[in-house]
Amino acid sequence: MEKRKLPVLPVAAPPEGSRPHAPLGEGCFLGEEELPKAPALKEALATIKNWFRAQSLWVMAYGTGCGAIELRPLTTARFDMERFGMAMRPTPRQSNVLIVSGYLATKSLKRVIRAYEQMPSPKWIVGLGSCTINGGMYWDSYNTINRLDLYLPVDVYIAGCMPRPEALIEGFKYLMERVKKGEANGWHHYLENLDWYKANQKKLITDWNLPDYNW
Amino acid sequence: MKQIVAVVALATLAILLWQLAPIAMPSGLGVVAQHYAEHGVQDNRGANLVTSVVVNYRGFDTLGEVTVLFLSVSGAAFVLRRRTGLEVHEPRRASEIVRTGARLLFAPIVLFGTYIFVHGHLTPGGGFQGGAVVASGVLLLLLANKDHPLPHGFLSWTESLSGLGFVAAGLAGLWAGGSFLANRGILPLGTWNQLFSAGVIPVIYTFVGLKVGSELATLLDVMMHAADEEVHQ
Amino acid sequence: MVNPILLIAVSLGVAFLLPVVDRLGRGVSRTVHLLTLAFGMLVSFRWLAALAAGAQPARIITGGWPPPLGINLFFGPLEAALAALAFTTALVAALYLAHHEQVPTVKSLVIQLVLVVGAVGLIMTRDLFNTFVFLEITGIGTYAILSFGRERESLESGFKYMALGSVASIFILLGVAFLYKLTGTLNLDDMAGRLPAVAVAGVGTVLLLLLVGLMAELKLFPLNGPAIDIYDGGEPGVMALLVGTTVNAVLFTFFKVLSLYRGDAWALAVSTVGMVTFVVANLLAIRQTRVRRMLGYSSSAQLGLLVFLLPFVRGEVVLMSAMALLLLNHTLAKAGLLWLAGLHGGERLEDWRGAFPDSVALRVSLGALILAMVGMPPFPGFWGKWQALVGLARSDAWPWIVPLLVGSLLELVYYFGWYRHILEPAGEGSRGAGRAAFAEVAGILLFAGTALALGVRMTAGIWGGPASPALLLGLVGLVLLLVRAIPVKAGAAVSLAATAWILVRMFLSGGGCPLWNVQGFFVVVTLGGALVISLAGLGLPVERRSFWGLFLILVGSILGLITSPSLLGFFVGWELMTWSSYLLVSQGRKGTRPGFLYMLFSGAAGFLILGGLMVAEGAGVDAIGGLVQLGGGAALAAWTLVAAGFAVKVASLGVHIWAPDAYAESPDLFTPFLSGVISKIPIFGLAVVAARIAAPSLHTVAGALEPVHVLAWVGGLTAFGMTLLAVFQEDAKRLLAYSSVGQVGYIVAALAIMSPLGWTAGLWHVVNHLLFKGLLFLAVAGVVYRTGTRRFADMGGLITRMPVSFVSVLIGIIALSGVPPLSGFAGKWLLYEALMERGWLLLTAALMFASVIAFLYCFRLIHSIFLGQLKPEHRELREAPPALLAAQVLLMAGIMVLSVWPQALLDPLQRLVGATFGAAGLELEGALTLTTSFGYFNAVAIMTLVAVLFVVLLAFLLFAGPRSKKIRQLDIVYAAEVPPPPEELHYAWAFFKPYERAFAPILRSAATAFWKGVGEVTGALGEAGRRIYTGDAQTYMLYAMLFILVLAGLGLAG
Amino acid sequence: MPLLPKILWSLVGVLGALAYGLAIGGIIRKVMARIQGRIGPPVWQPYLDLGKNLSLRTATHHGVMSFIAPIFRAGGGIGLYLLIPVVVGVPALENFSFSGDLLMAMYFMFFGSLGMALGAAEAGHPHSPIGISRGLSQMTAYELPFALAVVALVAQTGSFSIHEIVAAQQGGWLHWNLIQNPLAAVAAFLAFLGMNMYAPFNIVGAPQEIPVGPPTEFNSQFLSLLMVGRATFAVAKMVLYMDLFLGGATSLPEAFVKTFLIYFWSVFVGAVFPRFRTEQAIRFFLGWPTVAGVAGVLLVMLNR
Amino acid sequence: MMAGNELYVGTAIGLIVIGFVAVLTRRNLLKIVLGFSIADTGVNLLIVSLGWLPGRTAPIVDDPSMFSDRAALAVNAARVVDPVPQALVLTAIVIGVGVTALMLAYVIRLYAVGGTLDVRQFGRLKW
Repeated sequence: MEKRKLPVLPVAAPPEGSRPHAPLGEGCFLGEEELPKAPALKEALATIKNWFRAQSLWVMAYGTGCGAIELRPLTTARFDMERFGMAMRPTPRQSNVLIVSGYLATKSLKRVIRAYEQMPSPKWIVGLGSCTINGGMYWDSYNTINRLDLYLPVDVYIAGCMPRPEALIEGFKYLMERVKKGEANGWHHYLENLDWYKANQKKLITDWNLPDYNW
Repeated sequence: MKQIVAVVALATLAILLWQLAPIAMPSGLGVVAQHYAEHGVQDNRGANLVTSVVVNYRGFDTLGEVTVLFLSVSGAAFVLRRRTGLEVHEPRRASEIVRTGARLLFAPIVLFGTYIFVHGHLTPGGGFQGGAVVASGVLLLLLANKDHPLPHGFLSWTESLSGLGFVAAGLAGLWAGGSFLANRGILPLGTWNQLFSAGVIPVIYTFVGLKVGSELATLLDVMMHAADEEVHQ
Repeated sequence: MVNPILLIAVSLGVAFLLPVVDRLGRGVSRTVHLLTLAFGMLVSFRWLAALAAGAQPARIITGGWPPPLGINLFFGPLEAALAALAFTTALVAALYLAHHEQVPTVKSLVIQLVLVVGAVGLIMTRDLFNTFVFLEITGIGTYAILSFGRERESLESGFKYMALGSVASIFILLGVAFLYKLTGTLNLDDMAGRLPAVAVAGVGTVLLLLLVGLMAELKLFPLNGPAIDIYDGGEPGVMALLVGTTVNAVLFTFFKVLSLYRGDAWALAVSTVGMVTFVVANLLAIRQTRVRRMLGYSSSAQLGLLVFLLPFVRGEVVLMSAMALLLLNHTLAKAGLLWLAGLHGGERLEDWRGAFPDSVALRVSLGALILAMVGMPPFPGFWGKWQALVGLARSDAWPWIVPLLVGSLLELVYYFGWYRHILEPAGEGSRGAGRAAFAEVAGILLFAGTALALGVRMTAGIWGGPASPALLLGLVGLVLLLVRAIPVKAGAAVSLAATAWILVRMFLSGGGCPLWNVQGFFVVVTLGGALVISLAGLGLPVERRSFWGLFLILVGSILGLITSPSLLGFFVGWELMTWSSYLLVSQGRKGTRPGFLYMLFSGAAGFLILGGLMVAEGAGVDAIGGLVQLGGGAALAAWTLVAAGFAVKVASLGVHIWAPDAYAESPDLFTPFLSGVISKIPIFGLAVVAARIAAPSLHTVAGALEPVHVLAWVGGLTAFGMTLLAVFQEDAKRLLAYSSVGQVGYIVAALAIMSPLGWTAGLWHVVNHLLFKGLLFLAVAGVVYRTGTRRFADMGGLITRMPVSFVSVLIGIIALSGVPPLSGFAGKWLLYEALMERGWLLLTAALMFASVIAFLYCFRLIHSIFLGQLKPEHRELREAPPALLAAQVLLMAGIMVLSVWPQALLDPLQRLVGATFGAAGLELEGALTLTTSFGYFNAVAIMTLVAVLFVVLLAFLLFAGPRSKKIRQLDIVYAAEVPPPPEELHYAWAFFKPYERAFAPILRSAATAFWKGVGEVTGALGEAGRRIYTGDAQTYMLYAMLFILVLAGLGLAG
Repeated sequence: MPLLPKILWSLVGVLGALAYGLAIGGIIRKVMARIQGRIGPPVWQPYLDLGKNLSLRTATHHGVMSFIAPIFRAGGGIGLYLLIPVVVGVPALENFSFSGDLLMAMYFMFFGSLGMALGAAEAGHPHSPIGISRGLSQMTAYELPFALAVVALVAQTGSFSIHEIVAAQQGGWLHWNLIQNPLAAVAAFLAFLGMNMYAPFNIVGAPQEIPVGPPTEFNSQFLSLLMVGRATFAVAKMVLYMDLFLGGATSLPEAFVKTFLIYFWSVFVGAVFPRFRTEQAIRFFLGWPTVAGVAGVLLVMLNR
Repeated sequence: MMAGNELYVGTAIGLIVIGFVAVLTRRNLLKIVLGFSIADTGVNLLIVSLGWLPGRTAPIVDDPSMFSDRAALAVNAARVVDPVPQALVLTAIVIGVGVTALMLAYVIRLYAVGGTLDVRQFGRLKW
């Protein structure tokens, strides 16, 4: 199979003056604040770790939109994502990949944020379908978001409406590669610009009722 | 239903009791009675064997008997100590003749009663019978006039002292004769068939007579005035 | 010495004088009255003392003529005692009645005095007609004094009483007259001599007339209607007077007259009527709601019991003493209770809720008198009943024991049904003594005190004098109970000091380790348990002031039970333990109903055991050591009864329904003791009493079915059933309660193996269960104390607030579940090895199954309380009081020692078991590995293995992977949703619902339904039965007629 | 055998058991995938998962008991393994079986479950206690036939010692308890299905209802340790069954073969059955397996 | 022909039963009291008749000659009826009077509190 580069939108630039998020709220644990430093041993270790991470991507079994229908075939005999070491996990605590499958209602956004924040780092978001990129066919809907990366850091977008499972596998393979290289650092970006993300999220979610302990 | 059961049961009881008739048939004197009959006169110098039995041989019974009477009179007075709830029916006032007659008859009746209990050891009769006769005099008075003044203090003293006298006589027997109510060793037994004979028997019978008389009189008084408002003590 | 005739003469003289004396003033006449009674009391007591010292009885003649010419009197020990009792009662009653007269009159004094004279005369006279006269005196005195109280009721009941009395006197008079005719004499002894020679048809009818007359005077069933009515309608103080004077005198008269009745038929008739009265009156009383009427039924029953015994008395000295004690007991207790009833004034049972909150002395007296009434030790009634039973057991009359015990059980039902209300905490509407004058309560205190003092003396005689620790503890407890000034915490300190002192003294005194024999072992268990409870008591407050006093009495009674070598001593301790623990259970907030059930089943257990002991007594065995001599059917019967009793007391499956509530509702401080120690006492009984019977002979007796095997299955099924039920409880203490019963089931099964290894397992589990269940109950007590709830659903997440308690529970459940490496495993291991050795394979599997089910509730206990979600209202909760924690630490230390070094306990157990069986069954190989014929186990190695694994894996967790971080309580995965509040999130209600569904077919509580049915049927019988007392005077008299006809029809006439 | 070498050998044994256990897990996934017509993950996937979980950058826990749970779970598995002689007669592979007999092993099985239950419950996630409730319920249920089978075997052999039980089965496959007491074996092997918690008895994890059940809140090294525990526990159970019913092993290859067969019994059943509900599972174990167990015990009793 | 005192005994039993019938079936309290009195009388009659001996006289020694010596007394003894039942009956009568008096007192008060003489109205205390 020929490898194709999938178009990837750049992540939204953080606003001016934003800084790595200072001490997070006591109850919330989003991840470590620093990436490994240069020393060779740690580098080697990081390589090994990334290798492990890439080979065992556990996907959060959470479908937000119609795109979730395309996730199902991945577990079937025809596509079988398990051969890549991927598996569905029902709990964010044990998942590494969050797939935002298609349109995302503002109502769902809250849940997605919460699920994302409960995942252990490193964690990756795959935006599935055009809806996550620009709103897709719901671009002018009053209650769906248009750009996912305003609210959560997306590592890989898979375009299409809907992308077929083959495309998904392609996207995952791409993600694996990036993970192996240590390039997929969306989670880190999220931490560093937490204030900005939070501001964006709160702008959209007017009935912000997530309790304090969330952060 | 209950009544039928009761009658049937009582009929059966009658049959049961009738079975005892053969026992009741005359069969001569028992051992104790034989002794009384043979030795009674000698033992007590009393002509009336029944009196000997009542006052001496079975004197303790008699003390109990007096006590029963005393108790029932006290008891009646006690039960009747409350006077609420009864309507007073003022009886028709008896005629002058009746009242006067009653007053006139009272003394002979008491006298007769006294005779009976004083001669209890000689003739039929005794303390109880005499006392009852005395009380019937009182009854006559009260029937004639419900509010006839009775000497309550006198009755009470008589009642108490005669009872005490009985007990004292018994104790005298204990002291002098060796056993309670013993007849010997206190007063001389005297001669048979005389008034002052038979030791303390006439004394005791006199006490009994007085006591019974006053008790019954009190009883009549108490019952007569069960509905009165004033409180007797 | 004063001539006893003066008792009558002087009193009578004074009675005649009183109306005159009264003219000097009521005070004077009262004084004279009291002085006379005091004189009589003094004289009779002096006579009693002299007679007891060996003086000759007085034979008094009257009129100067010897019998049969004159009336003679007799004044022996019995007469003196009865006279003393009569005068004492009358004296105290006079003091009491003086305060309750509505229309004061001197007649009341006169009647009271004559009543005593009549009673004393009745007691002393030996002449039949004189007896009749005195009967009439007491009768008329009774009728008169009955009008004392509220007018309408007293008159109604008094009239009925009088009507029946008149019928009775007609019968008696007829009988007396015919008897005179037949024998020619009226002297009782003379007549008794002559009567056999009279061979005339109709003698039987004559005797029957007299007998029925006397029975009607005594008011035996079915003629007891009026007697019960007068309790209801009469003034209680008057009834007390009657109980002490007339009733006793008439009973004694009956006794004297019975000398005329020769032949078994009469004896059978009298005994039957008496026993029927006892059982029926007790049965009919159980649905009674009015206190005084209930006391009436009780009196009737007691009288029936005494009448029942009368025909036997002539044969057995021990029965004479039994009679005397029972009569004394009944007089003291019933009179005292009646005075209390009068003082209190509560008509219905509910009115007695928290009675006498203002007077410790009266409350204690009330309790003591009720206990005396139902024949609990140490009160004289107990000794009386015991002796009566022994007397019966040793004669041919042993079948009578069954109805006697049944009746006694019924008696327990209604008395404790009443006591239950009294034990309720005082609240609105609780009536106190108010401003009762001392004269009013003097009698109550005197009678209760007398009963208590006599009881303590007798107990001391059984338990080896006042210096024995058992009695000492009991007396200290009594002092704590009575002295209001002692603060509650001081009680705990006293208890702590006393138990510690005895424990230390035991270990320091010579003769080796006390654990080396069964008695010593259980004493150490008891005292250890008491010590821990006392320590915890320094921290955990108790609600009732009387807690520590009762607790010490309880501990003392257990010590007495254990150390006593005789069957009697054992049973004394047993019953003492029963009631003192009952009172403690009832102290819980809602403890009175469960306490009632507890008492009923304990009472039934007690009577079963009593029955068993009586089988032994019947065979002439009165020491525990002698039980081995029993053989044949006696051994089987004794063993079955005793074992059944113990099985009831450990709440075996089927009779377990009392246990959960009793455990759950008893005071939190007491529950550990109930579970840890008291439930072990039946085990002691099995090990010491039952095993002695079982050991030599059972196999030969029972053939194929070994009775112990049955017992083992009972234990096993209990373990299984209770464990299963524990799983579904929603209340922490109830869960532990079921668990506790189940665990004792294991012990029963272990002991029933009757092998050295089985006993080692059982006794090991005794200690272990004490440790872990004490720990669990104490920890839960702390939690309940802090949170104020026992419901699982209301707790949760307390691990952060009460970490020490959490550790306690953790250690406790691991030890309970038998998971290595803690001490529970050693117990399970020993048990299974023993069972396999014995070859009871299916039982082994069943117990294994049961022990696994235990995990369910263990987990539920710790999860629902300590894990899961913390409730907002518990955020500020504090850890349990330090003293409570100290007690827990002590127990934890015990568990750890046993876990690491089981030999510490197994060593003494080896000696103990070895001494019993002559073999050990367990090898302590190389002092490290325990070996049996089936397997081996090395506690040290296991402990080391677990410890090493723990350290290594913890290190792995800490150092491999990233540094972990604790997250907030509600920050959980909740389908990406905001979780609901902790109340909804905490999964604790109906925790094992699927399990419940799976087991539904066998969970339907047949036991509860069955016992409820038994209760209802009994109640319905009582309810229906008492309809025969229509309240109609004529019906009552009709009964008398029918009664005589029935007896005649039964062949007594002729 | 001296203690120190024994400890070293045991260490090797534990690591070996871990490797074997993980590999078996991988094989099962592969097999299941093949049955479903998929390619499936590589056989070494469990190793990768373990490595991945140790490579995460964050780890969260809910308190002390979150540590206790994995420790008990892994400790239970490793401990159980250490208490069972793998190859009887080879001291190096007899582990610490001198410190306790079959009873010890039976009760040590609960060690892990109980610890797991405790730790999982602390997180406060409702799925954890629900899963535990189901797991414990099922555990008690399969324990009955298992206990009956054990009792039968022990009575037959006359000892609780696993060594003795193995020794009694030597001399050819006809001496295996599988043949000697088939009824007990039936009971035990049916119980084994529950023990392994594959379908139809996978009610604890029950993905559709209570996603993963008890370990919902566990991640990173905590989850790793749970995986270690599961792997070693599985091996220990297989070895135990081998010792009890298949005559133990005289060499490691024999042990591999026998344990593999034992394990695949439950895998094959699991591959073709849907899941029971909790009460159905319980009733199942209290039904025919129990009857078989009782019959097995009665058989022994009759033979004596 | 009657050999003894069947008449007395029969009458006595009759009186007793009549008394009892009144006691058991009449509702009026006064009649019940009356019934007791009748029964008492029957009993007393029975007692006296028990002491009766055909052809003998009252036990009173009224002949001086009788007292002269012991032998005469023995003769006298054969002449009198049994004195004991007479003594007993005396006591029994008095006791009967006492009981009757008390009963009447009760009836007075019962009437006062209940306003009726019907015995069935005084059965409130039962069961």
